[in-house]
Amino acid sequence: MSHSAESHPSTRLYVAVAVILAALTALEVMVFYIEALAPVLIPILLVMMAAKFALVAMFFMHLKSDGPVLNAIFAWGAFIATAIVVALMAIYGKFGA
Amino acid sequence: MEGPTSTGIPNRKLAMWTFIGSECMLFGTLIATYMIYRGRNLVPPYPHDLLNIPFITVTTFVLLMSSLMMVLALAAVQRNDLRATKLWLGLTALFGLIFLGGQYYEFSHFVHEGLPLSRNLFSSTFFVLTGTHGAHVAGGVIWLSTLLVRTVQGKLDARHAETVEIAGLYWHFVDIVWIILFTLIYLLV
Amino acid sequence: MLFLGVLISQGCGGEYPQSALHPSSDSATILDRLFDQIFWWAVGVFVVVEGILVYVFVRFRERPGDTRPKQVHGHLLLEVGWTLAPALILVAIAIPTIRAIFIIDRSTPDPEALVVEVIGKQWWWEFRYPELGIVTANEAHVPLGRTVDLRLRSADVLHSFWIPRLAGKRDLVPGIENQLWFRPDSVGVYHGQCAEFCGTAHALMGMRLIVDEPDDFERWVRANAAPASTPGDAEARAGQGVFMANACVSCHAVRGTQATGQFGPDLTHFGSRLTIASGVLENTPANLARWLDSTQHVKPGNLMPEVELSDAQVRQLVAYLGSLR
Amino acid sequence: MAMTGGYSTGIRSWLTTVDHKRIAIMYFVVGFVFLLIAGVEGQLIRLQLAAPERSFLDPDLYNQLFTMHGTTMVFFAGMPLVVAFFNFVVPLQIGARDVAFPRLNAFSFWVFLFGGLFLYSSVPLRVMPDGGWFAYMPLTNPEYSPGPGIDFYVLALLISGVGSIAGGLNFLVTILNMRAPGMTFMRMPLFTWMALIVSALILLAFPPFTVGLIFMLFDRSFGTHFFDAAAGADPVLWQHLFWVFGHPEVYILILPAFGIVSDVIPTFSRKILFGYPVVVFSGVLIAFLGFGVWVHHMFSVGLGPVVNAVFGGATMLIAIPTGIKIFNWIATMWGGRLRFRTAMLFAAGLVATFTIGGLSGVMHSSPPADLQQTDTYFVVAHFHYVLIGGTVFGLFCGFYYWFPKATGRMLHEGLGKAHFWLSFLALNVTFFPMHFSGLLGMPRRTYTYAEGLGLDVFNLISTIGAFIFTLSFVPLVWNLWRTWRRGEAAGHNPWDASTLEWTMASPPPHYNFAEIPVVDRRDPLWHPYIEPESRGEGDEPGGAVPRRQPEEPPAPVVMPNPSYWPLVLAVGMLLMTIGGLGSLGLTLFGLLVTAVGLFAWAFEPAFGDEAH
Repeated sequence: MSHSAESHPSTRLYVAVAVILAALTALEVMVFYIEALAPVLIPILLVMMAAKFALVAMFFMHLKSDGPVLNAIFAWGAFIATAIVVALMAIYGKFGA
Repeated sequence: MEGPTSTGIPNRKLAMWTFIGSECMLFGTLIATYMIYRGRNLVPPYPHDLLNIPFITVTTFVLLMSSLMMVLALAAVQRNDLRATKLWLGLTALFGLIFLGGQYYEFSHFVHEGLPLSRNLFSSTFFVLTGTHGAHVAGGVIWLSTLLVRTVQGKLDARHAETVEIAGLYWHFVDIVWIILFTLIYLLV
Repeated sequence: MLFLGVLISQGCGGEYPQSALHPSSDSATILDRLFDQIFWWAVGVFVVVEGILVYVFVRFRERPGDTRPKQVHGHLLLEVGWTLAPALILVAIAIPTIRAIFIIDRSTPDPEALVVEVIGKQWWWEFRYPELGIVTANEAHVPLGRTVDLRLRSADVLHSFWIPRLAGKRDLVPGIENQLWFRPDSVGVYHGQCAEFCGTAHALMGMRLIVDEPDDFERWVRANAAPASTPGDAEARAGQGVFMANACVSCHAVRGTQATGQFGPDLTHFGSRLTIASGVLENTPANLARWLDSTQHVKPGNLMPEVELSDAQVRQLVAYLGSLR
Repeated sequence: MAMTGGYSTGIRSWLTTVDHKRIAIMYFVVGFVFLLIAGVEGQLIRLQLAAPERSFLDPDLYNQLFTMHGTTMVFFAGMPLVVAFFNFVVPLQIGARDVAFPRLNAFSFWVFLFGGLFLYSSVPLRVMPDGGWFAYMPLTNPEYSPGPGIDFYVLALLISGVGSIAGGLNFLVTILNMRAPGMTFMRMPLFTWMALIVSALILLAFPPFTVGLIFMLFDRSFGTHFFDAAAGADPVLWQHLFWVFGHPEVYILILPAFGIVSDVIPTFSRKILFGYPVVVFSGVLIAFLGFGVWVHHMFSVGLGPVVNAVFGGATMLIAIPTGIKIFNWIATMWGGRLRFRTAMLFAAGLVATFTIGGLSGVMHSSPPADLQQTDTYFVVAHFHYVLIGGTVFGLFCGFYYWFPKATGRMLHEGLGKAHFWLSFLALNVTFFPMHFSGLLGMPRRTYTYAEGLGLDVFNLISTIGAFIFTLSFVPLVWNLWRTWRRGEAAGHNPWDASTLEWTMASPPPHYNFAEIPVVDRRDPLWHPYIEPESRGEGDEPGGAVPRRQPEEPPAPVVMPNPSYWPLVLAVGMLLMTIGGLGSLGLTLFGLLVTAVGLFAWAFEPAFGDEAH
């Protein structure tokens, strides 16, 4: 492991993102085991999941700096996929009742 | 090779992103099926009998960290630091292998506990969903290994950073999918 | 073609016993009225669009000496116009549509409805009246003026219950109980058919729904709730013997005898039915003999095994089954 | 490969070709053959139904025929013909030398071809699939379909689906990335626009279908329970997965036809497209909404009033952008100088007949009304109006339009017009009566119908129409033969069209453009007409070729190398597919071949040396 790599600004950013990712994962598991949070478990976990998703996409996959075309392609794919998952789950009565 | 492109994005990189957009639908459908069939098992074992969350947390962590290794490999090859490139590429592939090992252990444990593929709805949806993800990880490991070999052979350097970047995009996407699966399958039981 | 359409909608329903355009129940009437509304909107749009098209084709065809026409990039007001016009027509269609959905697609509005269970099987229909203790096949009787509440299930693959003059389709899905209701408004024999592809004999999975005057229905209920009568004449008695001694009993039930098979249609009152093999043949002795002789020829693919029978045995069986009234 | 302007010939050059124009020709020929085969299947179906209670076909054979007819028409005739046009036209329209990934393009073709051949190998083996092109579970599970027939369906569609996704990826990247300098999105020809949209549709629609097929494969081969009600699953999930794909698939087939007529109508009206941005965005909107309407194929399933109302409403919305397109085509023709050459006849025929299919579509967007229409001949009428009056007419329109460009020869106009009028007549005679037979109570997928239902005369008329259809291919084939013998030369731009493909020789040289053109407007070849004040030195009406800036030297021509590896890779996948019928050894061997092909492909140089 070279020293120049450690001091490189982007390297520091990547490590910081990875630390946040690891912390979020630990937090997710902690939340899972805390009985008191059971009623709000689902929203908390989904928010943390989305945060991790966004961190990887924006920083590791450079979407933040890579321009609108790639963002659009990924966003459309992810959006339509999510919409269909949600629609199917709704049809099968997976939300509420 | 290829000239300037209309969007300024190299063809192969655009293709990888396009492929990733399409993969969203593939995993989306698998996830939808898993979610719809959750709780509809008629015969045991049930998910909460088997899912080992501490264990999966460890392999999840390994896969997350492999993503860090991957960006570090890209950063290294971009500044033509081939020694670091080899190190980070190798570690990424190794972490991927560890994750696969964990999955192999988990699968064989499930089968041993009486949950083969065709046992019930949980087994069918679980194995196909996580198995598809695992196959993607395995493909990634093979891809990264060829990049590593080519770096060792001296055939891959800063001029081929785009190749590493594209492999990295794939790898991170596979990681993102796992972020979702980890939450949906293991934590939202 | 409009002429043809008018011709059909004014023709007598008797010529089209399976027509969606000749409703004979409240439910089918709702669908038909809705269809009529949409149909006339569509005719209007058709006439306007095709009229303009023909005009354009004639008026603007190239003539000798024509120069290049004026180039037009677009016209905002026109675009807005032909976006709004269809949108308004769609709203006009959507309002009655949604009203009809929430009438048709719910479970029956009538707690006094006659409940009939329908079980789709490859390739026939079983009808059960849980409140009346009746089990029959391929033909159901219902009284005039009372809402019928169908509970639809499948024993094997997907089927779809469709008696066009009484109600729209509803699928029979394994693992799910679907509902369908209608209140018939005239006495008659209504033809229906499976509408979801279900394998080899899908085309021959027909049924009849018979709407009776309430008195006739009561008579039918009394007759059909009773166990099978013992045959009077000798040939029919011999036929009963043939029936009980052969594989028939392993699939068919005749209540009141030792025949209790469940796989095939209940035959307790077979003789009173109008058709054989779910609507394929009229129920006459000759047709019944033909059916017993070569079921696979009459209804290819059907699941009734060919049983070796002598001509005399067939005659006896025909007499027996005919006596089950 | 040296830049000679000519092609190398011989079988080998075709097996290894990566040239988009040659791949287009192969797609077209194979797709056309499948169209004829599926047409014969349709004709046989109509023969059986000519009169009530005929026994020309036995029920099992009939079920196999309508399954093969539908599956072939959609996947092995419609899609390859669409892709043939993508291949030939798109690179020429955007000013590119080839597609973004020429070898991937060849691979797409070979796996499609192998998928089709694999499906049809079930014919001599007498095990054709018989579950319909929709293959609803549980009829297609091993309990109710024990033979290998359904496996042929599943595996053939899996392998050809790989080719479709690869093709979608290729064309999306090609159109986004390979446009000539100055060709902005809002300067792209409409056909290219629709190709872009359709590529995105393919990429997003095929994965759910692939997943469904894999579930089905697992249920059939490994005893899983994805669609088994007895295990707590819901067989209706298959319908969801199928139609999440199946409805966008309809737009995959129709939007390219819309694109073709959006290029052809302006050409033969001598007027630029009316409302270009509106036509583009209505196409985008149709595609987008296409993902939110799949349940309208399932209104009779019993999903409840709310679901049916939502999806019925979404379906109605699609009528709006579709109507907008039709009105803009009419406005384009309005005030024009309509030249009714064969291509224009097909375009006009599309506008006229697609309108009918669109209107019957609105009728069953209303869920209660649909309960009387779904699964009847009314729906059969609807989608044949859409798919023949729309897709097939659009494809024939494109065929007559670009044939001179592809071959350098003009087709005979009289025979072309005979072809159009016969197929226009056939379409209406065959399918219009089906509206009536459907509403009068004739369900789909029935090999016979009873006397006395009042269906006889409508069915007889439909069968007569089918014969006219068969007849309509006579002038087409005659025309091809005649043109092959003595067709007159086409020249660069026989129709006086406005887009880049008409700037080059017919047929185009294998490198397409000796110099990549610079584009500075929509309809570049027409700009002297559109804005006379902008006419420059040397601009001839109809011959305005975009020029390179004189101070720049011409860029070198670099062409992709021919390669065997796409074929090898496809063969590997074919072996895996055949192995999927029950031979693990063959599957593994196929995997090995695939891996070898993949590695050899990755390490083979994709492009040749520079040539001038």
